[in-house]
Amino acid sequence: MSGKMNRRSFLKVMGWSGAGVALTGCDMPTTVTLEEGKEDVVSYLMPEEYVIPGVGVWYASTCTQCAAGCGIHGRVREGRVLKLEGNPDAAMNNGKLCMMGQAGVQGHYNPDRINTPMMRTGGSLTPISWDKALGVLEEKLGTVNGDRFAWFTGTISGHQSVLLTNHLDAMGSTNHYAHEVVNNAVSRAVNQDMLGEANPRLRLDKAKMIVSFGADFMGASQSPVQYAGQYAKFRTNKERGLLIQIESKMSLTGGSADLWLAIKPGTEAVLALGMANLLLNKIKISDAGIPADVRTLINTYDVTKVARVTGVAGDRIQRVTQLLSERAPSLVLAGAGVEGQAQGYATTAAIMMLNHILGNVGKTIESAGDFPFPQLMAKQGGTADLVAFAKAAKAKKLDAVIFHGSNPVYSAPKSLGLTEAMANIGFKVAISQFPDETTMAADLVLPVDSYLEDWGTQVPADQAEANAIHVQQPLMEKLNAETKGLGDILLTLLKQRKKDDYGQFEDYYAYLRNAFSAMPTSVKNDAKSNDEFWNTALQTGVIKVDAGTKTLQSTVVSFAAPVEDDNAGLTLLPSPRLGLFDGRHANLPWLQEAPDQISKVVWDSWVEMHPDTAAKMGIGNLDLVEVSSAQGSVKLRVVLLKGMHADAVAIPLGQGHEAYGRYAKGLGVNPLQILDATTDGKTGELAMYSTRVTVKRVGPADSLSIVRMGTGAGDSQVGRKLVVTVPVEQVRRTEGT
Amino acid sequence: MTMVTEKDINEQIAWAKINTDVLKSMENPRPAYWVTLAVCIAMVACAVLAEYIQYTVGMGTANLNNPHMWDMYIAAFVFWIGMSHSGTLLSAILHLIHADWRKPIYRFAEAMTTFSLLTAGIFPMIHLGRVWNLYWVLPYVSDRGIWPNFRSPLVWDAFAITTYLTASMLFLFVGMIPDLAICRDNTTGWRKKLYGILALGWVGSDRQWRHFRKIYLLMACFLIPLAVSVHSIVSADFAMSIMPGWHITSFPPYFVAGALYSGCAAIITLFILLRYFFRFEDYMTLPIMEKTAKLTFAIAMVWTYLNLIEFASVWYGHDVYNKELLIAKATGAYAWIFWTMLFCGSILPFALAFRKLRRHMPTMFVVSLFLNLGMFFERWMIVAPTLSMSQEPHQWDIMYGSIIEWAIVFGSFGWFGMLFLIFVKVFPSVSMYEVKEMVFHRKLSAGEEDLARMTDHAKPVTQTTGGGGA
Amino acid sequence: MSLDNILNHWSDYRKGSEEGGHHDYEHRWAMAINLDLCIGCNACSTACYAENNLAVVGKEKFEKGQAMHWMRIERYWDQQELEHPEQGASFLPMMCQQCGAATCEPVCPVAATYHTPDGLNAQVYNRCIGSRYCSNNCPFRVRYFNFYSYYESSWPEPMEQQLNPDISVRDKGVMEKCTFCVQRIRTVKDKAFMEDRPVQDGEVVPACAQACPTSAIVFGDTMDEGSVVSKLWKKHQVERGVYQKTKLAKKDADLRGYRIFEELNVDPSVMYLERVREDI
Amino acid sequence: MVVKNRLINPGAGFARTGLAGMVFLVMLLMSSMAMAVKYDVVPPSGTHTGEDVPQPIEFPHDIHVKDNDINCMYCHTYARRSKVAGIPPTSKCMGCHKVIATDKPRIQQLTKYWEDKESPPWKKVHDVPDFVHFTHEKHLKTLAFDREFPVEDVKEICAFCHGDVENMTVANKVKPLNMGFCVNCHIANKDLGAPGDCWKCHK
Repeated sequence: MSGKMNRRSFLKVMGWSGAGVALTGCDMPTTVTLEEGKEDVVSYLMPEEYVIPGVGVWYASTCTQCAAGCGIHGRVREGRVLKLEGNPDAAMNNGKLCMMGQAGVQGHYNPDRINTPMMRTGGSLTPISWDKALGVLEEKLGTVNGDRFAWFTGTISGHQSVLLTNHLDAMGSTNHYAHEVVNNAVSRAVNQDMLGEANPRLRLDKAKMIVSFGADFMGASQSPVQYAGQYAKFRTNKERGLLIQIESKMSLTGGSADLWLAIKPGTEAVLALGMANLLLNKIKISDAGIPADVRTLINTYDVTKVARVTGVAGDRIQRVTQLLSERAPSLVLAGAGVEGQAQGYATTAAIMMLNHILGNVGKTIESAGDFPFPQLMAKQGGTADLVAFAKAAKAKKLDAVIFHGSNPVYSAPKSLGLTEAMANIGFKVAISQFPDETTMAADLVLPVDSYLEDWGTQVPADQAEANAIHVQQPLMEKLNAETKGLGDILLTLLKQRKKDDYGQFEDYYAYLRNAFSAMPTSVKNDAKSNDEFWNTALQTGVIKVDAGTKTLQSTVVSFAAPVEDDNAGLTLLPSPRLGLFDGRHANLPWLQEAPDQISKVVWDSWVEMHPDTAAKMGIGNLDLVEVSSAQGSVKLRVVLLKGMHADAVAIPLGQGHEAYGRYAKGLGVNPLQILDATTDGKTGELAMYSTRVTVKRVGPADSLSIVRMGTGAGDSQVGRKLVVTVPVEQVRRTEGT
Repeated sequence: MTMVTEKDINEQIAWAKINTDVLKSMENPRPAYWVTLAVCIAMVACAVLAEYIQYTVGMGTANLNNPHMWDMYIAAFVFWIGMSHSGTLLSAILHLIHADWRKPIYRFAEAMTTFSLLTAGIFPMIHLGRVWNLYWVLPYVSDRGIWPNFRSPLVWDAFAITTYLTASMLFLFVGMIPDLAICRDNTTGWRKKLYGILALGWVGSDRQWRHFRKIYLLMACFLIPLAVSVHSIVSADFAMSIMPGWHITSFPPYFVAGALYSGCAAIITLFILLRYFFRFEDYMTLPIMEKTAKLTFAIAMVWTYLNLIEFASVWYGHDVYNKELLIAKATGAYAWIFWTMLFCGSILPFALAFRKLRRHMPTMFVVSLFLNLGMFFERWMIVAPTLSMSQEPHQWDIMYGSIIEWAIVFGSFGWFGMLFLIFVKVFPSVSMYEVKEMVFHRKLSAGEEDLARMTDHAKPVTQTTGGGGA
Repeated sequence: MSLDNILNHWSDYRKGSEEGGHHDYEHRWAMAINLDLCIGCNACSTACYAENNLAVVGKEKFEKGQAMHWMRIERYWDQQELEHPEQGASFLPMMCQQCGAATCEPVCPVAATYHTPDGLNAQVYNRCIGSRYCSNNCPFRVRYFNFYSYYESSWPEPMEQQLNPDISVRDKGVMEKCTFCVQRIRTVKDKAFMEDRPVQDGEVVPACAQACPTSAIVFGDTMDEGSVVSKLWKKHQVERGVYQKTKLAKKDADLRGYRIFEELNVDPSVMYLERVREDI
Repeated sequence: MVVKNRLINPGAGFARTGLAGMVFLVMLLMSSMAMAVKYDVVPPSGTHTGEDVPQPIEFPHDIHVKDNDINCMYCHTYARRSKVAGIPPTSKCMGCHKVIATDKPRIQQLTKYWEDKESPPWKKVHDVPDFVHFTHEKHLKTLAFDREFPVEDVKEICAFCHGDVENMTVANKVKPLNMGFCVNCHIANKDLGAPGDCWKCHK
């Protein structure tokens, strides 16, 4: 184990504080005068050869800021991780990293991290020792009945997921609730039914045209960096790709569209059927593989009707459909706004059917192959599990629950009654880094390492062409000795149940070493020894895995006809944003200070409306309004944006925290709270985009109350040549096609 | 137009009375003086508090921000520099062209020059991010071998202002020497000592007078180009940039005209105040006021003309940003300031064209205040709107100062007032020897050559108190 | 900027000013930003915060316009007459353009900002006295002033451990701006110096270019003819130097490369490529 | 022609002061010629009286350098590879002192630190403000390696800024290490490529 000693010994020292940043650069004259002997220099005990004070060393690891699981490189100097970058060896993000990934260091160094185990005594959480915490855990979990025990997590994959499953087995339970607010659960269900694979590989880079029904693939999506990279290729292909975005609220991706079409929320299925109608009946594409009932349904949607229902002009529909038929291969995508409808499954199926008709399956939608380690694959979250969990808790079916990596108390709509139902759970454990809402409601809080301090593996659900297991390694010594890694906690829990099986592993590191050694030689490539394989895996951060090739077979499933809904109310779109995401990053100041990409608001919540809609209601820009649904209301400021359908209002997710540290607490509102508890009949997912709301003006505009970047000139270039837009024909002429 | 020529001063006034009156002013002014002084000191106290907050917390407390890196501090700086020009105008320019009506009022105008420069000089410090390094703008020999950037107009400013301040202080002092000797001769105790030192042994011998005249004339000649250059250099702070609304060729004359204008307006204000405080009705007479007002009116018209030139050259020029800014100034968020400035600067001075109004002190007082308000707005309109609407529209913004900024700018008026009021109390604010000279010359030209009576001041005035019932 | 220096090199200065600079350059670092690929996602901006010790100012100070984002993404709505912005938003990453004939340089009273032999617009924090004239004279308005001391508020313990030791933390009263990640340039140059070789193209990657998910930002040395950035500039017929009639008249006016505010003659080092849209 | 160091006046260097007087000039020429054999570097000038800095272990530089002739870079091994010279890792000390002089109290002190897996809290002696980014490796390369200066004499180069450490026990700051000290040396050694660009050191 000498390798381990050495590997860790460099982390033991905090390094060369003299070269650190203690003083500010420029300051009052007094601090510039230096005195000898006032600063400490801490020498290394026994450094690795590559550790040189004053020189940064890059280590590979894996990002866990969202479920995408991009590979990262962390720059470490004097024992501190300073900067994260994408890992060029990770094919999915190809050396790039999004803003959330960049801000990972702020989660790690966050001043609001929980640094000690806590237990609820007399109504409040009080610090206790780890020994005591683990004792309580063993005692409580020892008495709980297996089927009344549950894990509640976000998306989880890799060896932690294996340990978690094993723990559930050991407890005799099957209750693993995986919850993600930003998810593609409905699409996964549709893909499973239509293609036989929940996560087929999307190839935006191979498409000549993309029609996206509200799919914010470069924004808050399943793998934003991967798709942004593909988008770059899509745009720079010999024939520049054409992006058409059809949605009710302009997303980050919509901002880059060649044509952005506003659609009445909830009518995307009608448009998809209308386009199918045009493709089959006018352009005469073969209708092979389409069930008869769907074919009949399609025939009822002619352009005039579709245009009336959706609010998208008929000629636009015809033109877009025409282009789709001309530019093969294309790609049609469905996003959260589509999936989150009351008829989410049917709508998504109708849209994905277009890929079938256009023959995109196998060209721009490929099989991801068979991942050889199914036990490591991601257990992807959705909102169905949240609904199920709330139901179980209400029915008092749960006695002990361990929470990790998800914040259901914050993200469950009030209508689910989860906050009250939490009281029915006798013993709630939160394995948590921050004092978020769920953690504050727990009975036992176990402080967990940040992902920059912890070991682990991640298997991204949306894999790039080369499948890989991403390895996560500590980039520095723990900031606080009192935190433990998730794997270590899981292992301890397992040891409590199955001492015989897991007693051999001193810690999670040992477990991982063992698991890596046990991997088949096929993934070890040319590694001569297990140590070499391990070292290579740590150095590159990825273990390439051959998943083989498979051909996708596309079948169109029958789906329900869209409900004709003439309700003229406003639909609330709780839109996630790249940055705060579903609210988990609200405690990272860089992301709070980074303006929303479209509205440019910082540090706040706001409601987006189309100016025409607002004008009808006598609402002006930045007025204070009350947005009410059947479930409650929130008060916030209006930002008028033309990138909205007139029948939609959007409140971005992420704010409205009642806990979660100094940067998140008390800012803005949480739109999730006022959502209806409607679910999609087929998948059970929450229909998050189907809540009807009313908007009432309650106060005048006040410039101080909402902060936006650079709106002085009314978002106009005022005749300057700042961003110049040129038609694609001109570029074809000068730069070739 | 036929008009009865009114005398600038009663030439029958006795030399001895001149001494008595002026020396009396240094003893017991009206209570209004003390009230004004107290108000001024209070304003300074507020400003000091505000500056303390700004210094410890940071420049951000003045609501300065990315587009508006400069705001009212620089406007006030330009304003006070401008104010300083009138003293030079009255004492040096009018001296050279032998306009002897200047004689009773040039002393306080010169004092105004010095103190407004002292006020102006504070602003670069107040507005500097790291004021403790201010001396870096001066070229001094250092181990580090680094020098200021001689291409920067701010460095020119540093040179110009320090030179002008030194020169105008010297001019003020030199011009006061004969009067200081009178003070020395008529006071006792520590004041006698003070004046004695300052009078530099003046006894009024021929030789002394001869040298005095020469040096005074030379300094006047030296000061005039200096004054013109100072404000031209201040205008270079703006004109040397490439910002719309700043990069304007006509800025130097425009600034100089504006400077003389605001200076004259301020002279009217202080004229009226001193006349009231010190009961100087015999010296600061209505005809002199009229002449000052006429001068002010003329300069106002020059300023108006230069304004029009600027507008026209922008309007017919090729700089789209400049033109856009001009339109925005007239119609945008700052329109009310723009039009107030034009009203105060160009329309209101027509009040000075009426004899009746010129002779009505309360009216003149109010008008002069508004003229100065207009000139302050003018400076602000030069500084801020350009920054609000420069080339880059993303950073456009509207600027209104913070309470800290306001307190400091108001405080600068208090600071100036305080220094000025203390000066006029401690030193003779009317030049005794020049007034005597004026009376003598007037008489001479009137043909009354009763020199014997004129020079009858054998008995020095030892008793400087009493009189006036105060 | 010593007096002797000025006297000895006066003719160089004069001649140099006409050419937009006064140096015999070792490098001329430059960027090319493809606006067609910029999706406005803020990755570059956040990477800049992480790399350059930028202070987080908080809501109130952001509202006052005192934010410190060296790299900001400007978002414009063109087509304002339409009911919906049918061609999406116009994103513009804006940072210091490292002008060859920078207007900020001549106005600094203490020469805290000057041109380096790398073709960069240096800002020497410890020389800066905070007159803020440079920012006033910057047409791009990309200079940010430390209106407050952010050390305590922006990096509460243990966040200060994240600070990059290669670059000074600025205290109140000092101007700062994008440096093209000079610490990275220096590290690479030092490495090349230690290995007795020239700097290779692609070795220096500023944080923003590194992070950009769509690789919209290309960075390199325009004096290195073989560099990607040189080739891009050449391809789009954007030339160094200030306005001259022949330069403004590109051979092919339809080429996408342009520099912002070219008419101001400041010779920016950032070339943008126009955004492309297909009319449907 | 590449003119480096534009910002620093090339004429204000060490050599020009020699013009002050013939005698001085001759002396200077002689001394610089004497140096030219070995150096062709103009060492920086200036002195400073440093405070005594008490260290956790009173490390005797003199014994190591003078008596045992150990090269500076043997212990301060990072100097040629990094911007900081570095305090030697404790393992390096122990490499010798596991066997050498183990009976001395200072060594026993050191051994205790080593056994406790702690590093001695050394105090920094030669410090520059944090906005100054000094680089050891480049100075060593230029002043020593590139000129094929005998590595065994490298302490003479180190002495430019660190003084006569050879004769000190605990190191003392004997050079001012202020900007003038740096700048004047850079001016004097312009021909060696000493840069005059502010951004080399301040950023």
